[in-house]
Amino acid sequence: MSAWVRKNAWVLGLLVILVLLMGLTKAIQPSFGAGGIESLARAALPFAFATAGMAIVIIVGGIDLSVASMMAVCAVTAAVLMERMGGVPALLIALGVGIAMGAINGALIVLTRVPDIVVTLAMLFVWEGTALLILETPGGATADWLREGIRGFAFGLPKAFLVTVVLIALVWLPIRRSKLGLSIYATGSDELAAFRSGVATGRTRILAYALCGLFCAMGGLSLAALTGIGEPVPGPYLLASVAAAVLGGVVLGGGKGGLLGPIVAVFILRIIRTILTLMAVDPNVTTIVEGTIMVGVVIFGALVTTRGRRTA
Amino acid sequence: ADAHGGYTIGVSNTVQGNGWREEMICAMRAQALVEGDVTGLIVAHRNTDSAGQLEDINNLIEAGVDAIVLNPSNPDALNSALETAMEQGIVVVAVDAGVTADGAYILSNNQEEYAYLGARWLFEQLGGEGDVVYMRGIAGVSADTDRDNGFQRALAEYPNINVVHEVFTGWQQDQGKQQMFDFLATGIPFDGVWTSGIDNVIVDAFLESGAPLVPIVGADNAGFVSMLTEVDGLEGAAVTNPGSVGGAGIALAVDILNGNAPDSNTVLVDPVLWENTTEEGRATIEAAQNPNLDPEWPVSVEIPGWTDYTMEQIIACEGPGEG
Amino acid sequence: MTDATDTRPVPALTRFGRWLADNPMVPLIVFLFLLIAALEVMRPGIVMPVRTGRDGFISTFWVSNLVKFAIPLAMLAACQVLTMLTAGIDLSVGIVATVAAFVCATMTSTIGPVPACLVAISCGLVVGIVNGLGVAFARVHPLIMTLGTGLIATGCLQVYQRLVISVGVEIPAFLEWLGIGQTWGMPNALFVFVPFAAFILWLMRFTGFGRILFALGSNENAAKLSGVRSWQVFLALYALSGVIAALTGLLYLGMIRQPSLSLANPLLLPSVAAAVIGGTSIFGGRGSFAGAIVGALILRVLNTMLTLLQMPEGARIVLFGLIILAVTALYVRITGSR
Amino acid sequence: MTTTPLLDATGVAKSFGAVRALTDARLTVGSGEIVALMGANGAGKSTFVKILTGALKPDAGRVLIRGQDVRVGSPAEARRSGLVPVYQEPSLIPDLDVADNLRLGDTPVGPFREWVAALGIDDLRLDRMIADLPLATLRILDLARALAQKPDVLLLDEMTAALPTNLVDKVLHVVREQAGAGMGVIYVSHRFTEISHLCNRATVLRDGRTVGDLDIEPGVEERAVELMLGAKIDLGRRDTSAAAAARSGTPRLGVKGLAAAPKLADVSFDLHAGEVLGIVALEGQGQDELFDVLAGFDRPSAGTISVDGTPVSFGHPADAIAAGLTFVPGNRAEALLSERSVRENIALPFSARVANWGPIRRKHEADRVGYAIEKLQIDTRAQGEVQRLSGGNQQKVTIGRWLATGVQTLLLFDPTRGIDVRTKRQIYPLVRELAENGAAVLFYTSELEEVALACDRALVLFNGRIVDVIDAADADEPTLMRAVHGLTSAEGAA
Ligand SMILES: Nc1ncnc2c1ncn2[C@@H]1O[C@H](COP(=O)(O)OP(=O)(O)OP(=O)(O)O)[C@@H](O)[C@H]1O
Ligand SMILES: Nc1ncnc2c1ncn2[C@@H]1O[C@H](COP(=O)(O)OP(=O)(O)OP(=O)(O)O)[C@@H](O)[C@H]1O
Ligand SMILES: [Mg+2]
Ligand SMILES: [Mg+2]
Repeated sequence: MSAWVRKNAWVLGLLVILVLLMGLTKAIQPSFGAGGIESLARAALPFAFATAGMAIVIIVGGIDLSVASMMAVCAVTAAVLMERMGGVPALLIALGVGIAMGAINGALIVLTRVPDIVVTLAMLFVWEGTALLILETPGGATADWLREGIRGFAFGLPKAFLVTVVLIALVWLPIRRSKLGLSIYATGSDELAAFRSGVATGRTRILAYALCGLFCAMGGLSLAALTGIGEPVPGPYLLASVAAAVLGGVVLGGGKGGLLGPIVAVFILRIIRTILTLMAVDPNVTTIVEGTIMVGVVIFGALVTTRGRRTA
Repeated sequence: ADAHGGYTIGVSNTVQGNGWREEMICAMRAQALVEGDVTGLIVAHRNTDSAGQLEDINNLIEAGVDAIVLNPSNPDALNSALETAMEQGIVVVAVDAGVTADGAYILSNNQEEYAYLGARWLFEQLGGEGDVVYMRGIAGVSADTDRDNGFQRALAEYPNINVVHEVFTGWQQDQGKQQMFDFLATGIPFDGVWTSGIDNVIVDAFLESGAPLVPIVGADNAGFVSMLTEVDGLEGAAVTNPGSVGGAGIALAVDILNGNAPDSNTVLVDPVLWENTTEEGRATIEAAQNPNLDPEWPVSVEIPGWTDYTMEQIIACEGPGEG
Repeated sequence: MTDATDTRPVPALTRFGRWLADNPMVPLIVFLFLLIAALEVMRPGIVMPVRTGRDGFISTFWVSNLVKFAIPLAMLAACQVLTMLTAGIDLSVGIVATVAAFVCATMTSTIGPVPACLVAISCGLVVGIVNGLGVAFARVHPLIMTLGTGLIATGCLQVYQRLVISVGVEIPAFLEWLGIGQTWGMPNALFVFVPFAAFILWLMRFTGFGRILFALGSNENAAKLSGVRSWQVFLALYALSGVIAALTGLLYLGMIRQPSLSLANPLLLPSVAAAVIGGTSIFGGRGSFAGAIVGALILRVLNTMLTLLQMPEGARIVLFGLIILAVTALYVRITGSR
Repeated sequence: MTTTPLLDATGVAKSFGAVRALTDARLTVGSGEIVALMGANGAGKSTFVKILTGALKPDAGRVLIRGQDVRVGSPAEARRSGLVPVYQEPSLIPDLDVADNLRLGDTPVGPFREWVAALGIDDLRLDRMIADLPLATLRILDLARALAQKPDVLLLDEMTAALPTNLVDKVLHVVREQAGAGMGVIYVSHRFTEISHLCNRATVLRDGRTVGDLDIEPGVEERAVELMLGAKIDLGRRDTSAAAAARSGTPRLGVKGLAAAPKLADVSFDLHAGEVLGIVALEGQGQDELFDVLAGFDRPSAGTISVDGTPVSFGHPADAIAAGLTFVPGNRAEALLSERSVRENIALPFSARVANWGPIRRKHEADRVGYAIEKLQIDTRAQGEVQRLSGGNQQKVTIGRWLATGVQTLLLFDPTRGIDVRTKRQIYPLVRELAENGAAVLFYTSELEEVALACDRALVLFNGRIVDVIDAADADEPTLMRAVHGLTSAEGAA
């Protein structure tokens, strides 16, 4: 039990912070309740998916700077297709497009041997341009059921929250426990040792990026579902997803962390914005607060882990 | 509605760090200050997309505001949140651009007209024929699309006008300037320039490169307007696109809250064109100038009939309960 | 017992490959000229105006324009090259440059041009020192650290700008002279850039500090073993990077003459790209500022090309990304390193 | 033996850039056979093992598995063909726990547990993170994982180097048992005792070439050494009487009660100017910790260090350098900037202090670097990047760095690891010369014969303590060998 607690201390700490922040919100705004949580869950939706994708590529030892652009591509793809065909095939195509884009990123990294950060920086432009080519101006439409699917409650929980958790769990849990998941961690942790343990590290890398693409597709679809249209301009998801992944305990460099921590971190970051809005804090100060939290938490994490290592 | 006789108004805006939007926010603050019955103003002001604006609007709803004044990132994308707001009796006013949600009030700068007015003046100035450079905003953004519609409408009316270069400045000063230098470097002649608000750096590019000036259409940004009077040989026109429409939005929201809703849900603030080729136009420009203003700020800091704050108040940029 | 060096004869092609690998600037410069040639083919007369009757065999206007806008990019790329030498990166440079420009433009009228510039530079210094402290002591990844300080600086800038709305903007005359003036057909910015570039090249090659940057990036443990205290280096490095970014902001202010709140932000990603195209390794230990300068020129030519190309905006952006990828992939292939 | 061998490799070659690690390596192993793969450091043993198990691609050569020509493209394929290695370096994933590491390699857990127990570790929990486990345990886990996969041929690369004696015995026992049951074993080791107890046959590599196959029989050591070294090289003898006289007065380096928990406990010795003090020990007896503390990488948990009689305390290697203690680590990859030039590598300490961040004094630098290069006869034909130098020359660069700055106290940790005999012959006199010119040298070596060649006396470390001090004149290999196994004190008591 205590070993389990120690292993998951970071995530547990985050959960405690989240609960405290919820309490704080309630204290500031006594009327904050189910409706507030529901809209919080909806706001977190695209961030959660972007962060899940980012976390996976960071775990495999890379980084993907093109997540926001891939989300835009998937959002416009879905919006354009849903105007013309059934929602389900359009949705499947959008997911396929996401996987394909991620796989292309991964394959380019493995084949060209250019560092991840550089490849995905270039691909950031490529996918951004692609989104504009697909849809020049915001438009298209999203299927009603998609829009309704993330609004309101089911089983007493916000649907958006269920969608986030269920989809990420559905994709990640089976993978995490599988050989592929282990290979992802192994490659990120020590690529040479992984290779010697029989892991096909190149293929693992490509699959990890493809998974990131899949989550970006979900993120793009949730953007389309939220807004009802497709917007070709990438939103502010890149930096937010790196920040949330790192806050969530995923270590830049690879091999460490999971998806639960980053998802909790996404909710924390969202609720902080809610709190700052409720407190009518000057929006410019909000930016400063967000930056400070990002740096502060990482510094704190670094201090805690080095201390832990010393005593261990 | 507030029982204690004071309203809290929420503001949502999705572009930060652009002079026009900063003026809009300051106008909102100043107007809220002078409206006696506004006691609180919550500003959600950051760079984000439609999904982020949805989040901000929902947060404002949670904060229990009486009205929301927003500059929408997209006319169609925000309906879910706006409808929720209106269901709860919150007054919704969209400024600068429209929204399609039923029941929302729109106090919008007419972007299509903005582009049309300026383009028509330019084409007219060229005698109905010639080559123009068309410098747009950000690809894929609603306001840019609206303006493109207006521009194309004008273009259709002047079949002998030919667009030799079309480019997106990203509403970035440095990009616009570099692009103009690139056009000048090609040596391919053109007769006029239409810009989507990145304007004085374009004039600068001509002056710095020593290229002969051509007619230039821009917005009523302080820097460009002063150039219209100061730069010798510059023929140009500024189309008003007042950021102070934000202040007007606050005034409208308060009116509605006080039961004085206008008859129509939509009020279009039509742009005005100030050109420096006639005596009359010059006089208007001279009157509008304000050398102390941030050059990115539109000089039309007030909208007569709508806003009540003073110049000092908008520059102080403080809302109720601040400062 | 493997000191047996390979003595088989080497085929000519392999030899050429090795020569290229030892002189990686050569393919880069060749690529730059290919791009320029492509531009000339696309828009005849832009580079060589013999036919259009403009000045000179090579258009000084075009060249000076190319050089002028490449300068701020190259200066910010210097920040990336220097930090990447130690396997870092500085994502706060765009915002720092913007802050410096804005602060200088709004303070000149009240406290005079020189103090205003000094205040602007000290803003860069402060951000740099904070970055350095985070990287050196808390061991925060530079990516996160500089991202965070960038956000904080943005917020501070926004707060500050509300205080100075009515102050008016004044750009120091010497910055304007540097930014838009010309001497012998070349931009005056070169008066800053040439000494700057010489300084950076000198710093990297001929000073102890430069040595240590390379050393820290190629093997931090070896540097430690030799008595290098890395925190001192990180602190100095990021402070220097902040100062360079602030200087760039001042120069850019003189060039654009419009201190917007996002003035230099669009230069951030291109500055990383310029450094990478120029052969600087993101993993540290390898980098060249000369390469970054060529990288900046390549990006500028590419921008001009895409601006002049009549095609949908989306296609322009796609092409931009693909060319960056192609150049770096080629580079990695030629030098056989990453 | 008339049956087809399990594994038969011929003509294997492999180059890393200009370094030819293997030129013509050959090896066979049959069922139930334990073949020792021997060779000097850098002969190519590990490279050979990696090629046989798919971790490296050979440039040339043929590998027959049970007579079938098989391309082993990856470690996974090798495993499917029945070849399972334990590499010289631990190959478990640090950020996964034991159970996940097993699943990654499709290792059955039940047999793994049994093997772990059989190898002498009773209390292993499968949810422990690899990063938290000590090196010796990792080696055992590596072996247990390999055994659990029921290999046809087991390849062990210096498996026992990092193990305490009790575990070594278990390992040898298990390996012998498995061979008895028909497994083929390739056993890489530098330890003759192990080889003569365990192996049937020895294949000797020299300069990447298989130079002989020997049956293990009494007296085979001589022959093996001859094969490993090529021509018999006379390493020379030395007169140690002069140095002994210098050992008086204030020591250059005084160490009292030094401890670094948990590996090093209560070490005291004096090192005088003009003296070369050897340290000998098996792997993992605390020598790494001793050098780390003296070099300023770690703080001691107890004890004092004094330099020229003044107590010192180091928070960073820079402090140690300031006190004149300079360190050459055993792993040259730790010490070298592999992509930088020889000159930069040697001159690195010149620029380390903030005061020296300014312009490089090129003349001074060229003089000092030139001196070091000449003194060590570093082959500078490929000086543009240190990684293009041969291993021996790389090693010389790490020493040259401190030669250029001027040496007071030199901490050499196994300086001849991975370098050839010719270079070794240059290094011993150099170390002597340094001492004669007033330097003090602490010299850890894993090769026992070096004590007699380079040192004045040797301290024997066992289990983190000094168990014996042996004068160079008495330091023949059997004496040292007994001492490092902790046998001297027992004998002395007896
Ligand atoms: N600080 C340094 N950083 C990198 N390389 C260096 C440095 N100093 C010298 N070199 C390289 O080492 C080699 C030998 O340089 P050395 O100083 O011995 O020649 P030199 O004749 O003094 O040089 P120069 O003619 O440039 O003054 C040259 O290839 C030089 O480029
Ligand atoms: N990846 C590599 N790149 C360059 N050279 C290498 C590489 N791996 C090994 N070498 C070189 O190949 C030679 C043979 O190395 P190998 O590790 O096979 O020796 P070994 O016989 O196992 O020595 P030891 O007894 O020290 O383990 C050495 O000179 C080594 O420096
Ligand atoms: Mg070796
Ligand atoms: Mg080996």
